[in-house]
Formats: sequence, structure tokens, C-alpha cells
Amino acid sequence: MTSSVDAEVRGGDFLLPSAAPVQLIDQAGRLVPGSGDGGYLLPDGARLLEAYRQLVIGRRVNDQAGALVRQGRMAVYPSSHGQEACQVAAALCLGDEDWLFPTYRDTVAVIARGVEPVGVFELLRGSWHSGYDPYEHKVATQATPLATQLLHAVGVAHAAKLKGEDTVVLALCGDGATSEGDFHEALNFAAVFHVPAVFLVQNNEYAISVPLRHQSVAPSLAHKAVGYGMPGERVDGNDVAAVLAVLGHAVERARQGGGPSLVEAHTYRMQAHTNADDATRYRSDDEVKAWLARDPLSRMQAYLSGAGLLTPEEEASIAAAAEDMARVLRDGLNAEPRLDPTELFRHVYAEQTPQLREQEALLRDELSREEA
Amino acid sequence: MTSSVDAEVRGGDFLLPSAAPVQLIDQAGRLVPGSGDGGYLLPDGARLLEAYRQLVIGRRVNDQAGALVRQGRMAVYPSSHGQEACQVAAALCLGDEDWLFPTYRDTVAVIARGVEPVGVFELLRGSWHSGYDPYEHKVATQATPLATQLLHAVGVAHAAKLKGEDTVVLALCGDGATSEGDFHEALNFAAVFHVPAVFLVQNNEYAISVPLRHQSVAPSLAHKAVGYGMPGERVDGNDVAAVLAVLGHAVERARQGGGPSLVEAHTYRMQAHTNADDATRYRSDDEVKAWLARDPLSRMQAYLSGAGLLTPEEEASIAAAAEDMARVLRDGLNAEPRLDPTELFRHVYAEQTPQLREQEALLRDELSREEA
Amino acid sequence: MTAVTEAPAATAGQQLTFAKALTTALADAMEADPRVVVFGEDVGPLGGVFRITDGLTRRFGEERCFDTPLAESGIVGMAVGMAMNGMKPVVEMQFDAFAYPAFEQVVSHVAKMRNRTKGHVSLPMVIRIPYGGGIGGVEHHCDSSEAYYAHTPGLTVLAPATVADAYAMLREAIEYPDPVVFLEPKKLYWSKDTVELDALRAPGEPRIGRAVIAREGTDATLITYGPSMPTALAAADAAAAEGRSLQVVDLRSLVPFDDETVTAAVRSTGRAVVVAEASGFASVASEIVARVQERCFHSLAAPVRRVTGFDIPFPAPKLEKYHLPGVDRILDAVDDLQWED
Amino acid sequence: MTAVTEAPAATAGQQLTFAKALTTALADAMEADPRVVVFGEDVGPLGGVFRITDGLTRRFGEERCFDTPLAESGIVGMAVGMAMNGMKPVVEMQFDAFAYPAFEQVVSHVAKMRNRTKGHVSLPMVIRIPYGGGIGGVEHHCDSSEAYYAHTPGLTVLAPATVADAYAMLREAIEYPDPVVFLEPKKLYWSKDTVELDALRAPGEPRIGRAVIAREGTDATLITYGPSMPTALAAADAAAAEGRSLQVVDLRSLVPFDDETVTAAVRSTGRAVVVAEASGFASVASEIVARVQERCFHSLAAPVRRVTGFDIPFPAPKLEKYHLPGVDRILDAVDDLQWED
Ligand SMILES: Cc1ncc(C[n+]2csc(CCOP(=O)(O)OP(=O)(O)O)c2C)c(N)n1
Ligand SMILES: Cc1ncc(C[n+]2csc(CCOP(=O)(O)OP(=O)(O)O)c2C)c(N)n1
Ligand SMILES: [Mg+2]
Ligand SMILES: [Mg+2]
Repeated sequence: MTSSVDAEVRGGDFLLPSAAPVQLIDQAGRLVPGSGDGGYLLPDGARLLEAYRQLVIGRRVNDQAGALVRQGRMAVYPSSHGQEACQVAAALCLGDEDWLFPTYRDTVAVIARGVEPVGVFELLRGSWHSGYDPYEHKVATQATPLATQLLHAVGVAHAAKLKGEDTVVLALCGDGATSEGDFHEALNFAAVFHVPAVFLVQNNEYAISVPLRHQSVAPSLAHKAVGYGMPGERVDGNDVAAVLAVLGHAVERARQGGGPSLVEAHTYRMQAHTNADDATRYRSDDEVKAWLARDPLSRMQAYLSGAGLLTPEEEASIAAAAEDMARVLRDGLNAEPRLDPTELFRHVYAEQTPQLREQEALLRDELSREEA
Repeated sequence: MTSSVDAEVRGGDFLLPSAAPVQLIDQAGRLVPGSGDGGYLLPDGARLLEAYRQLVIGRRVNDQAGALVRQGRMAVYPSSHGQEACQVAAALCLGDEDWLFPTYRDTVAVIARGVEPVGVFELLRGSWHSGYDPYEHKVATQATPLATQLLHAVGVAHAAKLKGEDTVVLALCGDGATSEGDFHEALNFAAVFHVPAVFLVQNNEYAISVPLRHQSVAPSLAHKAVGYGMPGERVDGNDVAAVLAVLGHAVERARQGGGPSLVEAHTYRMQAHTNADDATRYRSDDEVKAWLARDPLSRMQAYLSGAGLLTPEEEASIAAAAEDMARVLRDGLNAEPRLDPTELFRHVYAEQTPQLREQEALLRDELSREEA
Repeated sequence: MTAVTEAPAATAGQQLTFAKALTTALADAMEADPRVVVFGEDVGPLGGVFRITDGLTRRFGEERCFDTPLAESGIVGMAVGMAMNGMKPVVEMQFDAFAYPAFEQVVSHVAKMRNRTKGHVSLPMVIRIPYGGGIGGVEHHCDSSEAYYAHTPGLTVLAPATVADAYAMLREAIEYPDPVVFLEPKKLYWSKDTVELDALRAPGEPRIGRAVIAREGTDATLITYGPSMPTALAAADAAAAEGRSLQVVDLRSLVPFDDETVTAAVRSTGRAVVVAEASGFASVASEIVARVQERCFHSLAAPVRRVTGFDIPFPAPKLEKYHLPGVDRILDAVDDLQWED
Repeated sequence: MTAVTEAPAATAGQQLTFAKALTTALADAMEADPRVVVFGEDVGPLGGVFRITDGLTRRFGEERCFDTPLAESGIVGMAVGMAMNGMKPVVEMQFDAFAYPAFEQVVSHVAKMRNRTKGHVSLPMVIRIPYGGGIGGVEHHCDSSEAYYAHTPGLTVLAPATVADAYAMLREAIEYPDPVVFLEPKKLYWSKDTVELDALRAPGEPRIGRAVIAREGTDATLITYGPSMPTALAAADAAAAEGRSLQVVDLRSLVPFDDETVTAAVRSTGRAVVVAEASGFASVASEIVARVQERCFHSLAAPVRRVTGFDIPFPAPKLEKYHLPGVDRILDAVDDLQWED
């Protein structure tokens, strides 16, 4: 039943992700036996400590943002509470010249990468669409139209490759976004052009209200990599050590010319989709509670304390840094943003069209009459 | 390195297509050793003879269509010369209540399914977009926007399932079309809704001028099935016995409620993309010649003759049927089509809008003045 | 007879939000016709992000109202197939800009299928799109996309502005033999009105292709639809206070277009302003201006003016008020209608 | 000195097809700027189905001109990223209707990126689209899709009609700091003209945003662009034979729109007909009518007329002649301009 047609498969099982997600530190904070021998190496202590610091800051960002929404200082916030390990690792695995392509939910990753936090919130407070210069920290705008940014990431990576730069691009999306046509096109383009891109899917089990089983019946989302001829990997998305190791490996391979890969991080959206959502309509409290035990922060804290890497002083300094961040956010968002309505006409084109000049004049006239 | 996260893969290697395409009859017309034991069964003699008849008619359709284009009776023809085995098997594997969703290149499949052949050519002669009633033989219009029809096929299958009918839908596309977002969305929807649909990709190595290696670097196109959680299979697309067996199996599984599957048929487009194309710009004669030996017709003829299933009388009757078909096409296309310009306004909506009434009146006025 | 214990008479009017009118229309349509199925993103247990499909899965089961994978081309493409095979799909695009991934399916198939097949295949389906601004939504959540659809032959494009029309036009759209793009002004979802549901349920005059005079007036005509309708009415109120009588035409149906009503209205006043949220360039508002000047040229005392969104991407929430047509801007345009002539 | 062996003087005019002018523009732009890359379906070794990219891969290598997988959203989306990262992508959509899969990328990103990022990220990229009918193409191969793009703020939309503009506007588009939708009228690909390439290569007046008077005339103004331009000129010829002097305005640039030239032209004649292939409803033609009546109302002796494609899906090849604006239909519209008044 085999044939002489010269169409033997060119790749093979090596593309298949592991049967279970990679985990280095278990939910009790213990080193997973055998995690050192071969495969993925545990990041060193300093790196884990830095990751933990960012986890704590990230959690604080999520909490503070939630509070600011409740106080009416921000219109909407898609919380990444529970997903901090994925987001922190996404920020830490990249070099300065690398690019990050985040979604609306990846605020913690964007801030961990160093983008000025109040600017990050311009989108969500409603004063402009994006409040930071993407070139400054090589962080693209937070994307809302699902999966569309993955193609931009491929383009940035392709351009870098053509220019001979050794930039790597990390592109983020959710489990729901994997169903979009653009996900497919992006992964295929990345594979065919063999660009230095890594795709990280934060599988948080839900796309708003839709659970994963209505999104996909594939063995795993990482298995989608097979169809593009790139490696797929699965990782415990609440184990920051594991995410760092797996992403680090994928980024390094990409940098060395080994091409793109897909990483699926298993995690959970602990809060509603956004403050506007009512999660009780589609999932049970019990389900949510079960994930509490897998919290990415407490696990790292347990591990680092147990390993003697986290002193009480260090813990206090991290807590202070998180409070600093919260204060910066509060101060920034409590101040009213400076709004200039005529700026609406300023960035549509490099050179304003005659039509926009007329329209700006109309608005200016209205505003001046209002003032008068 | 395995984890306790309850995210073990739900499927597995059973989804992987075979390493080489399924073949039952080799290119010399010999039964492939072991093709009977387990797996795919060789279709019986009567069925193979019917398939052969359709192959010969299909080849004649291709030749005649090419001639009609050269004579200016038809504007354009995307030939399926070389792909007749896929197309004939696609038509023969379905029951009367099943649906076929063909592309522009699948004229032979459409005709083999019984659609009135001159009607089929309305599209290509330029007299209307589609010249047959899709409901009559349950054959959708031949689709041009690539991969879009796959979603329609999923919808028909889904509706059939909801209505409790045991219809199966077979949807066709090319290797190039697998890169489109709609391919991805269609396969994923089919898998998630577990609809009775079979996707047949005729991998003829080219999308116009673009060779497969610029389209995909996956192990095979059938491997894409893994990412949707459906079985994938590969078949020698020039072995009509194998395509019948593999498609028959897939259709039967779908009918029994086993869900969708993806079949990749390895074949070759022996002629240019259409008559308007110049294939010498992107591929060598040698490459084309190598595929002559794998011709789907001569292989079946050799096998059937050797097996005593194809008598000279039978051969003659098949040739006569093919000539009949050619004559029908010639007669149909040599007659000028009846064109009614006001029909342009008749099928836009069930009830004509006031705007279209005015526009039709304008055209009628012009036409009457021309006549006068 | 103790009147107090009696339920209100069935024909009595009842207060309904625009959103609830739509939900009721969907439920009634599903009740009336088993071929009606509802699907899209989050339309199942959640009831849609705007809760328009609230309760439908519970009441009609998962086979009649269900969530799909997150893919808009997939949703519309599957609906095409289901419509081909005897169903009447009503699909929801979650927001205006998230209907764009389905654009090829809409333009190349939904709009053309009847025509391509000489009428053999019709597509009785409805694409519901929550659209427009005014709700403080972030980017991509506030587009007014009607021009894309209205420009595409083969589509029927509706934009109700009242609670009664929300109900009646959605029912009519679902029963329509052709595909309908049903534009739901997001900012009107929470608007309320008293309507007689039973009267609306009874067969009545068609609304597709029929504009209505939403307010009588003699000095000038405001032509509008969807989210701008209440704004136009408010402008007419304000103008009345200043002694100017403005007529308001609510188009309701963008395609087919009701030339008869619009033309008669403009001829009666001799002056017209078109009001719409979408950016003005090559828009439905442009079309209305073009048609009115073609048909009413000699009745016009002044050029037809447009008050539309600017030709800019929809602004961030805190700036949208400068972009959207408001009462003052409409009154300015009316003032401009060369009254001194 | 033997003159016969000398090459023709570099500044002498040369006969070029519209298609060859485009090819030359691409090659010149690639030569001039290493950041210019060309990609799309079949644009590599084949040179594109219309051969516009013929020879570019051979001359500039696979890294500068290459085939992509078959996915238009992918092509445009990747171009966005490449433009973000220092390149100037020029992508080809194979046919008008096959650009629709990229619609979300075009509307939600290409058009908005500069605005979203307050000017931090600009996208110098060109989307080339062979468009329109008149070549006997089957369904989906003849759409006039300009309204979709022209309605979308943030896009620059060009439609050249002459060989010289084909060259000069494509060069200008590639050098433009903002994304350009470059509409190439398919039926003009094989049209020829004598042009002075060297003069065109030298820096000159910008053409983006500038309409031109393609023919002087005094009785009425035909406003047109792209594939309808030669038809309008032919109509003007025919009218001249009947003693009527028609002015022809070739817009060239749909966005930005040259109000100044158009307004002056119409005021000079007092009568106008807009000619365009696309279906008329909510189209660029509607916009032109709206603008003209807004700006020239008191100069107009008659309503502005439109001669456009009907509001029907583009017809099959043998019927397209009934759909497309032709000389007679234009002359009928001109006759209709109330000359008796
Ligand atoms: C193209 C598109 N369609 C629909 C939406 C509306 N929407 C916003 S978030 C969301 C769910 C996304 O789920 P997932 O990808 O899993 O990411 P998560 O929100 O869980 O992080 C939806 C449907 C959108 N933003 N873009
Ligand atoms: C959406 C879309 N993009 C582009 C095209 C133009 N086009 C027509 S056929 C073709 C190649 C298709 O290749 P493949 O899917 O392998 O099918 P084949 O022609 O080889 O049968 C292309 C690019 C199209 N028809 N639809
Ligand atoms: Mg999710
Ligand atoms: Mg092919």
C-alpha cells in the first residue's frame, strides 16, 4: 500500500509537541524530577528572581487596573490575572533588538518590557488608540482585531531577515484567535519564508464565553504546528520557569536561523473577559477555584523561598516596586489626559488632505464658538 | 518534564496520514502487493470499469474544451488533464443525495456527476456565471474565489446533520487554496461541528506558477488535518482505484457519523493553468514528461486489460461514449448562446428594486433605439 | 370581576428596549419557523456581548442557537451553505469592524449567489451587525460600515432606528428571500419605547424599501437613518424652538432605497440636509445627496448639505463627541441653507 | 561620426504600453531604493498574470521580488510588518475581487496605523490592484472596488488612466509616506502612448491629489477616472462631431480629491456628467456628484448626471458591454442636461 510516487513526507514526528505540557516547577513549588536532564534547562536563580519580581509587579498592575476601572478612571480592562507567567516570560525572553507583538490582554507583558505604563493605558482610558511609540521598546500596538497582528509580526521578522539583522519576533495571541484565517496565514507564511518568529498562544481556556472545546478539537493547539511544518511545543503556562525555558529555546532557535515555532501555554483567565463581562453566565466558580492552586506567583514564591533565593528583604523590595508601579498608574490615570480634538485630523496622513483641512476648520470654528 | 496540568492530548498519532500516498495499482497497471490485506480494498471490477469509462470521457472533455478555446468558442479553460482520476473518483464516490463542491478546474467531476455538459460551460464561454441548477444534481457552482466554497460545503453538511439527513458533502480544492484563511476556517468548523464532510485537495504541484514548496513546508498537505483533530490521508491521485477506495472510506465514515476528514491526492497539472497561461515560464518540459508515465488512463487501461475486465468491445463502446460527449459539447458551444441583456436585472433580488427597474428601463430604451 | 388581578390586555402597549425588541424578534422567528438558526461568537450561553441572543439557547436548544469557533468568514461562509440547504441562518458579527474578515464571503458569495445561479440558489439569511459609535468603545468597535454593504449589489441593507422597527424589520429580514445586512445601532440598544408587540406580530405593511416621515416639517428636510435618527429628531426639536420647522425622514432601508418618499419630502420643503455617522466620502450620505439633486434639482433652494462623520478613523472614546453628528452641527448646516436667497 | 549607429537620443519619446510603463516604474523604483520589495501571487518567475512584474525577479533576485503562499490577507498583513520594519513593500492582488480576503488588514490596519500610533508608525506601502472590466473576464475578475477603499479614511486611492500617469504615479506612490491603493484599469494594460521616460523620471509636479483637464471644452464637463477616461474622451470626440464641446476631467487621484480643479471645471461649463464603471450606488461617482452640487450649485444649469455601471453584480463576458458606460450612454446623459432651459 505504499507507492512509488515521489511524495514521501519531508518532515515527521519530530514536529509533534510533547504529549503533556512542559513543566519545570510544579504547582507546589517543587522542582519536577528530571527537569534538568536534557531538554529544557531551569533558568538560573537570578533570572527566576527577576521573573518573580515581574510577576508580582504584573499582578499589581492587574489589580490596580481593575480598581481604576471601578473608579471610572479607565473604560475597560481585559485582565491577565492568572496569565502573568506567560506574559512576564514573553517580555523577558527577548533581547532589546527583538520585537514583541502583544494583544489587548498583554498589558503586563508590555509593561514588563519597559514601555511607560501610563502610555500603555491610553487605549483603555479612551484618550487615544495607542499611547506609546512602538519603536521605542520594539513593542507593537496592542492588537484588537484577533490574529491580525501575527501577520505583522511575520513581516517584521521577514524584513529583519532580509536586512541581515538577527532580530527575533515574538507574537502573542489567545486560544480563540487560533481559529481565525489570519492565524493560519501567519504561521504558514512564517514557515515558508523561514522567518525568525515565535508564536505564543496563551490558551486560557476561553474566548470570552466560548470554551476551548467549541474552538478546536485538535489534540492540542500546539499540534497545529504540524500543518505548517514547524515545531510545536506545549508548556505549563503558570510555571514561569518552564515558559522562560521553552520560549528561550524557541527564540534561540529562531535567532540561529532555525525558523519559526509555535508554543502553546496552558493557563487560565482567572477573571471575566473584561470588566464588562459576566463570567458566571458560562463557567462555574468551582472551575475557577480549581485553578487557584495553580497560581503562577505562589508557586514561584514557594520555589524561590525553598531554594533560599528569595530573602524577606528581597520580597519587601519587590513589594515596594509593585507599589511604586501602582502609584505611577494611579497618579497617571487620576490626572485628566490632555485632549486636543484637532489632533483627530493630524495623523490620518503625513500631509493633510484638502478635505481634512476643511473639516478641521469646521471643528475649530465650532470649538471657538463654544468657547465664545 | 511532564506535568500535572490536565491538558493531556486528546487525540494522537492515529491522526497522522500515512508516510507515503496510498496506491492500489501502480503506474504500470499492476496491483500493488498487499493492497488487499486490510486497509483499503480494491473496488470491484464493475466499479473500476465505470471509473475507466469516466476517465476516458473526462480526458475527451478536456481535449474538446481545449479545442473549443482555440476555436474561440470558449473564452478560457482550466484543464484537468492529468487529474481525471481525482475528479472521476470524486463524482463516483457520492450517492445521489450527497453534495459535490467543485472548483473551476473540476469540470470533469461535474460532468461525471451528471450535470448537463453544455450548461457547465456557460461560465467558461462567458454567457452567464453558472449555467446549471445546483440542486438538480447537488453540485454547487464551480467556485473561483479560492477556498471559499469549503465553508459553504461545511454549511450544507451542518444543515444536513441538523435535519437528520445522512447526506455527505465532498468539497474540492487545490494545493494553493490550502494557504487561504478560509481553508483553515472550513476545516476547523467541520471538525468542531463534526459534520459529514470530506475535503479533497488535489495537489497538482502548482498554483498557477507557484510550486508547492513555496506554498507549504509541511510534511504533507494531509498533515494539516492534525491541527483540526481530523484524520488526514494521502493517496496517489493518478490511481483511480486508490482515490475511489480512500474517498469511499472517508465518505462512509462521514455518513456513519465519524466526522470529517482530509484527503490529499498527489497528482499533476499536465497542461498550463489555463490556455491564457505560459507554463514554460516556470517549469521544465522534463518535469512534465516525467509525469506522462503516471498517466491515470493508461494505468487503468493496462490493469483492466490485464485482468480481463476490458474487452475490445467495451473499449470501443467507451470511445464512442467519449465521442458522443465531445459532439454534444461541440454542438452546444458552436450554437450561439441566447443572450437577453435585461436578464442582468432579473436575478439580483427576488423582487426587483425600484432602482433596478429604472436601470432596466434605461437599458431597454437604449436597446429599442438601437433596433430602430 | 376584579380588574386589578387581570393581566394587561394583550394589545396594550409595552415598554421595550431596542435590544429586547431584537431578542423578542429572534425568539418569535425561531418559534414560528424551525428553519431559523442563530449562531456566531458568544451568542450561546452568554447571549452575545450585547445580550441580543439572551435566552435563545436555553429556550431552543444548542442546535438552534450556538457558538461557533472564532472566525467571521467561517460564520458567514457556513451560513451560506446552511441557507443553500434549507435553513434560515441569522448570524451575529460581534462588532462592525469584526465583520471585515467576512468581507469576501459577503461580497463574492452572499451578494451574488442568486444572480450567479440565475435564481436557482437564493440565500435567505441575515447578517446582524451591531454598528456605529456613541458608546465609548475603543478602536475597531465603532465603525459605521454601511457604505461597504450598500455599495454591493445583491445585498439588502437595513438600519432601524426605533424599537418598533427593530422588532418588525428583523422579523421581516428573517422572512425575506434574500440576504439582509441588518445594522443595529449600538447606541440605541438601550433606548426605550412603548410598542404594541401583538400589532407588530400581525402581518402588516412591509418596511423593507420604505422610508417614513419620522416628523412632519415644512422648512427643510433632514434625511437620516439608524443611529443618527434620534439626533435628527432632537435637532428638529431645537429648531422648532427657534421657529424653524424641520421634517425628518427616517430611511430605515438603505437598499432598496425609497426614492419616492425621499423625493416627495424634499420637494415639499425645497431644502435638505443628510445626516449620518459614517465618514462622508463615498458614503450612503453621498448617495442620498446625489439622488436628491438628480431628482429634486428644480425644487432645491440651496445645495443639499451633509452632516456626517469626518473622513478620519473613528476616534478614541474621549474624542468621539467631536466626530459624531450632533444637534448643533446639524443646526449649523440648516442655517447654511441660504435662507436669505 | 556615423549617426545611424547612434542610439536614439535619451530624451526622445518612446512608445510604451500602460503595462510596460508600470513594469518600468517598478524596476526604476527597485533600482533607486533597495528598500522597495515586490511580492504577491505569481509575481516572481511568471511575472504576474498580467506580466507587470516581468523580469523583476531575474534582475533583482528572489529577495526583492518573490511569490508568496496563496493568501491575500497574508500578503497585505506581511507587508504591514515589512513596512513597519524599514521596507517599502509593493504588493499585487491578482484581481480586484481577490483583494477582498485582505479587507480587514486594509481597513483595520493599513488605513489606520499612522493614526492609531499618533504618527509613530507610518506604512509606506503600495497595494496594486488590477481592476475593472472590459477584458471579458469571468465572474470575480472584473469588479470595480474603488468605493470600498475611497470610503476608508487613511487610504490614498489612485487610478491612473494614461501611460505617463501609470509610470509617474506608481513611482510617486512608492515614494509616498502613506499606504496607497493603486488601481490599475485592466482594460488599459495594452493601451499605448508615446511618453518621454526621462522627463517622467525627473522630479516633477506631484500627481497625487491633482486632477487634470484631459480635454478642454466649454459646454459641459465629464468627470471621470481610470478605465472610463478613454471612453469619456471618445464621447467628447463624438460630441464635437455633433457640435458640442465637452471638457474632460481626469481625476487620477480619488483620495485625496482635487476639489479645486473639479470645481473650477464645472463652474466653467455649468453642466456635468460623472462617468465611472463601478455600480453607482454609494460610489465614488456619488461622492463626486455630491461635492459638485455642494460647491457649484449656483453655477449649475442642470442636475449633475451619473453614467455608471448598473447596481448589479458584474455581468458575464458576453453581457458586459451592456453594463459598462459607453459613448452612447454618456452622450444620452449629456443630452439630458436640460439644454432647453
Ligand atoms: C476579528 C475579531 N473578531 C472578534 C473580536 C471580538 N473579541 C474580542 S476578544 C474575543 C475573544 C478572544 O479570545 P482569545 O483569542 O482566546 O483571547 P483571550 O481574550 O482569551 O485572551 C473576541 C471574540 C475581535 N476582537 N476581533
Ligand atoms: C481568493 C483568490 N485569490 C486568487 C485567485 C486567483 N487564482 C485563480 S487559480 C489560482 C491558483 C490556484 O491554485 P490551486 O489551489 O493549487 O488550484 P489549481 O489551479 O492548481 O487547480 C489563483 C491564484 C483566486 N481565484 N481566488
Ligand atoms: Mg482565550
Ligand atoms: Mg494546484
